[in-house]
Amino acid sequence: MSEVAELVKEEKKAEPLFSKKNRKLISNPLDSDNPITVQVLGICSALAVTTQMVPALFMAGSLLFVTVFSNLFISLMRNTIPSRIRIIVQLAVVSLWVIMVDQLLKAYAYDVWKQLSVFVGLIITNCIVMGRLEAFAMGNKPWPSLLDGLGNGLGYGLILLLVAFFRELLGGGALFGFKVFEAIGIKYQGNGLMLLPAGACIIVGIIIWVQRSLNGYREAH
Amino acid sequence: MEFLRKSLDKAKHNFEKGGKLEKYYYAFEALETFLFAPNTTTGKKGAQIRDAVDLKRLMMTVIIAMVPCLLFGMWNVGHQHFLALGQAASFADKFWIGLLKTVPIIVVSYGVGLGIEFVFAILRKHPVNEGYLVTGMLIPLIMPADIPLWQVAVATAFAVIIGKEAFGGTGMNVVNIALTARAFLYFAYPTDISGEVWTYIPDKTAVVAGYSGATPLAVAASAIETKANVVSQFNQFGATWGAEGIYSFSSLFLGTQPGCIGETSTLMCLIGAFILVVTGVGSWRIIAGVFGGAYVMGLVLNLIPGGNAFMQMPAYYHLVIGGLAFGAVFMATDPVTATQTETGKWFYGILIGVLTVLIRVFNPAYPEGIMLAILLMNVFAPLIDYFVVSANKKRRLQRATV
Amino acid sequence: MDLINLGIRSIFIDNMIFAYFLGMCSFLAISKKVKTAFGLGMAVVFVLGVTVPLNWLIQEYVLNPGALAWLGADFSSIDLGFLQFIVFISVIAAVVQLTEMAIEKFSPALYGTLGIFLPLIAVNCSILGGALFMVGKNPPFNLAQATVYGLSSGIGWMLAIVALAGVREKMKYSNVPAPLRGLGITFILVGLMSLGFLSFLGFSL
Amino acid sequence: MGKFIREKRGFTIKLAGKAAATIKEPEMPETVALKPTDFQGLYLAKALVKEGDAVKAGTPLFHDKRQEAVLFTSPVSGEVVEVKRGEKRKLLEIKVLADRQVEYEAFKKYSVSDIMAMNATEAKEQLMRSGVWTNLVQRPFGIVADPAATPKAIHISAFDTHPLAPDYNILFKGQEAHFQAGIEVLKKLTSGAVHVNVHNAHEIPGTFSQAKGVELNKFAGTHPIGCVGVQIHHIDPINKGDIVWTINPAGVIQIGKLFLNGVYDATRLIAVTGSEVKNPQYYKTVTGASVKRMLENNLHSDHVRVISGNVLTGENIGREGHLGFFDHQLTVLPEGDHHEFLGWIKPAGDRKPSFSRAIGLLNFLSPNKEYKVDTNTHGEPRAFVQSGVFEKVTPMDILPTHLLKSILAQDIDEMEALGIYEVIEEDLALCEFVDVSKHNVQEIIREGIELIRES
Repeated sequence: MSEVAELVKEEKKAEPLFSKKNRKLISNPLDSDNPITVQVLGICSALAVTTQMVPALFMAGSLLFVTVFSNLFISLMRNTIPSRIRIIVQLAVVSLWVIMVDQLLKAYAYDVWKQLSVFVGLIITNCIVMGRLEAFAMGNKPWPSLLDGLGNGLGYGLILLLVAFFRELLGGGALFGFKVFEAIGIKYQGNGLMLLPAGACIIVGIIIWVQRSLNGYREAH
Repeated sequence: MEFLRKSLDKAKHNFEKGGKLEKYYYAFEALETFLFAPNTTTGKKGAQIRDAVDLKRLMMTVIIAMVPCLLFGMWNVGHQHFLALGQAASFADKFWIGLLKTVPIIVVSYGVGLGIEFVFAILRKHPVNEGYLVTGMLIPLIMPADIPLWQVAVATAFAVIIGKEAFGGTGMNVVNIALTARAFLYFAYPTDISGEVWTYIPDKTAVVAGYSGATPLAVAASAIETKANVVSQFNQFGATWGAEGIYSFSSLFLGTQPGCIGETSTLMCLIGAFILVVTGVGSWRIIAGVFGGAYVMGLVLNLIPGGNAFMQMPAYYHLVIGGLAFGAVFMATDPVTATQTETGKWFYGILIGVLTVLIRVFNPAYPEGIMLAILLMNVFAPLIDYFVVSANKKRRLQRATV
Repeated sequence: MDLINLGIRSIFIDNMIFAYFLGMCSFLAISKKVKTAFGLGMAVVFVLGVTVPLNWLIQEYVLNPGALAWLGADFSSIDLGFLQFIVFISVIAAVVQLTEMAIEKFSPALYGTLGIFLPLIAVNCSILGGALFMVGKNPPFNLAQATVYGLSSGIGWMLAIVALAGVREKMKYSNVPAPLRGLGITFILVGLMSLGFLSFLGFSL
Repeated sequence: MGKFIREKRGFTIKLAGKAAATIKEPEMPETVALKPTDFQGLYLAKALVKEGDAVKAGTPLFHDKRQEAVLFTSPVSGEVVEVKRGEKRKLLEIKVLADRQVEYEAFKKYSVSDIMAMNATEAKEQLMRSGVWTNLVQRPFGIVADPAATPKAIHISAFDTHPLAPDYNILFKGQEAHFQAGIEVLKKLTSGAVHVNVHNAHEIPGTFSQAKGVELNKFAGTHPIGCVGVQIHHIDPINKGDIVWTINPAGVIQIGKLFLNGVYDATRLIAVTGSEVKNPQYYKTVTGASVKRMLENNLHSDHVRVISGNVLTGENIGREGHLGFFDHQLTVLPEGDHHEFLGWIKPAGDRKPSFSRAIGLLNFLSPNKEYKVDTNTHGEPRAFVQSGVFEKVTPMDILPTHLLKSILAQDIDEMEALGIYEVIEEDLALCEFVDVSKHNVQEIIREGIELIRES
């Protein structure tokens, strides 16, 4: 461990903590390299838990927690993991953190935990986590890995909340359970489609449409 | 005519390349080709003459085939209205009420849909396609008479943008656009498009005593609970409020039942089917497949021992209640979303028929099965084609090795 | 009859994709051609069919509160429930690994069509999801039910991906707006497809 | 014994202006042209003469740089007056001012027994040197036959179902000897059979019915059953790797004349047809002749389109143009460059021919009417909408829409699997006619073929 600490220290000297490169690690996943809308990872939960803002927020937080710490841990261990069994090791590390989140939620936010049902558990197989471990943490130092985890977690959370925002607002006329339209005196008829799986897919599709129209990203045909 | 032509010719250069309104070329083109068939001639090499038919004429044929349904639907809207109020009314009165309720929906549907078409045509620089001519008429025909107009507008916008333009416009969509609009309403605002919403009753307290707006499908579905014979339920329906016999087989066939504006009359749909089949515009394989599939599935359900009352309903009733006929004739035959191989059309049609009956009987949540059945088969149509095309390829390959 | 009912429900009504969005990553990524989609689908059917009953056994005899009672009275108070995730995922990873090796050794032909997909499957959330949903069922499944559930969930997943691949092959020729190409239009497509599948929602057999 | 094949799919377009059964023998046309563009699959046509050269019938005018042995020769004797080039100096046309009396290059003359004794190499040599070889078309792709190949069969379509097609009884009357000699030569070139395909309901010209040593196949049905590609599909389809040659009866007769008379004799009968022609009838002329004299004082109006060939596959050549190499028909139609008010919905009654019976199109009620048709496209290009009509006019086990889409997507494997080897433009020309979306189907097919050839 001390060796690793040394490394971290050295790196600190070499470049500032929030160098341009490191800041990019956080900002890229928010837009141009977004895990959901660009890398097509971790979509399952983006669709399933976004009928309302509250569970989406918790889900985003849980994933953020898991990516950050899994990335950090795998990065610390990266030189000692035999490559043949690395998937198993990664899964084990991720599972540990997921179990921790799961138990925490169960203890302190039982209602939300119930609502999220299996989807907390499914963070284990969320491709964002695994994907970042494989693509980044296995080959980078702990600090950038942590930042990378943070960035991707935030990028994921951003989309999750955006989807949940539209679904809850259009579907139920509310945000975080607060009846927005009623509050400003408009009688709003909730759009049931938004609460259905189909609505989630279509909203993600439209978000991609808008995002890519703005940032010019195109998929090779 | 001369004047019109001249003014078009005069305006044209503005819209052509380099003109100041170049951006709007396709809007202009749409208008111009609507007024005048273009003066383009065939190329230097290849076919020197072309068939007199074009997409617009094809679409018009479909619209004309829908006219009987539309006219009958207008009358029926009024007919059901006065029936619910227990009032006698003349033919003209009924038709007038229907006209008042139907025309605004048609206007909204065409207005919103064509508006979006033009915007996309200008933005994406492709010609305005004629496909919407048909869709714009289909949408009103599958709406309840009393649907809020803003919902028609939202549903149309959703269907055209998400269902069609996102896929690249006419000819590219995967699911039927009119059905997308209806499905949108069905899932977004279920209370306005299911249950007893089919009859236009401005004042709910004014209905005649004992009135029920239940559709035949609802009656049949409720028979599952009550275990009553469906046919006798049909025959008794309306007796308490002086409208006996409205669900007899013959009036169901004629279409004097509550339902979407255009889809109640099997007879009118058959007239439409006749036009489509004779003109060769609609696939008779699909139409026959849907009717056949539904009938056979009805028979199969009849045969299951201990089946519930709905399952025991004579199979031919399935063909006249709900929107089966309308769906079979006008929705399933949509050439873009149906299977594109002739063999595939049989599978496609029959599966729609079978699924419709299954959904009706086993899915109390959605008594109107035809719409969802077609939507589902739209999704599977490319797969059916895939297998038919693969078979064609395989024949060629086998031939080579022999 | 009960099992057939469960099977049909799991294929059409509780469809892994259209009802729960599980396994979306590979669903979206590997659905460009019907042939490959079919291969992946078969792999999912197989792995779900094996791991769900396997995990059922583990849940029943290891993880449930008091499940270890068969080891002796001393163990009857142990609740290993919190280990569920890690145990399930290990089982899945192991099964996938073993299957891959077995197929490679005994049936190279099958390996050609199926093998390449197997490594992908360990991280396919429909597999873990299938196991987790199986545990959450009320009333609890028996072994036969768990097997049927696993297999038919897989079949439902396969049906969905093959249908999507069919549509995407057809869409090769369409002129989708550039920003929507690829992922965007696929999302919208899946949304519309799931509307079609909604017709099964509420089916009572 | 030949086969008998009946097909229901297809569509006959009946046009006004059928050629009367009279033959006019005008004097020699002023100019005669040979156009490299009439031949598919040439890599680079290189002129072998220059303006001012004197040529005889059978003198080489150009050849392909990749296949220099196959010569394209002058149909008549005279003086080369123009070597027309297009973009990048691409050779378009070589024009010869014809002598009144044709002088022929001398080729070796054979007796019937000589022909029987001759070997394939010798036959090929004479064919290629004389320019008669270019009558042989190779499938797949519809290109000039490769002399190095041995086709698995040679097919001759002995009837024409195109609109206003000439009557083969008039075209090939009394040519038994030449035709038979041609067949004997062809038989040396293939490892398989020589198929002569006739129509069941037509009167079969003696030239074909008396031919010996051939497979005589009978067909029943409507256009495009006369297209040799469709016939091959039913008799002995082309698979990947197969090579089949086709040749029209005029070509066979030319071969016969070459060997029996020792000359390249390019004279042929053509039918001058179409609603704008005052006296539609047959003309005796030569391959590639200028059409100017045939149309002088022979047209109803000035605003016409002159088509070498038929209305489905022909080429607009203008009133002073020259016939295409393979064409035995000239069609003149009114031009259609006019707007029509609400033309897309105006009932057309039975004034316009249409395969469709869509609203306002009633021509299916008068099946025997002969139409006067102009060249208007009746609509504008739109996205493909699959309405199933392509399949109804394609009497083959081929899915035209899928094939076309695979070409548009440039998916070569898919094109192969869907049967691109079996078709050329003319086989799917009816699809172009009936297409409601007004695509140039034949152009797309050629694009696909070129794509395959390049790959």
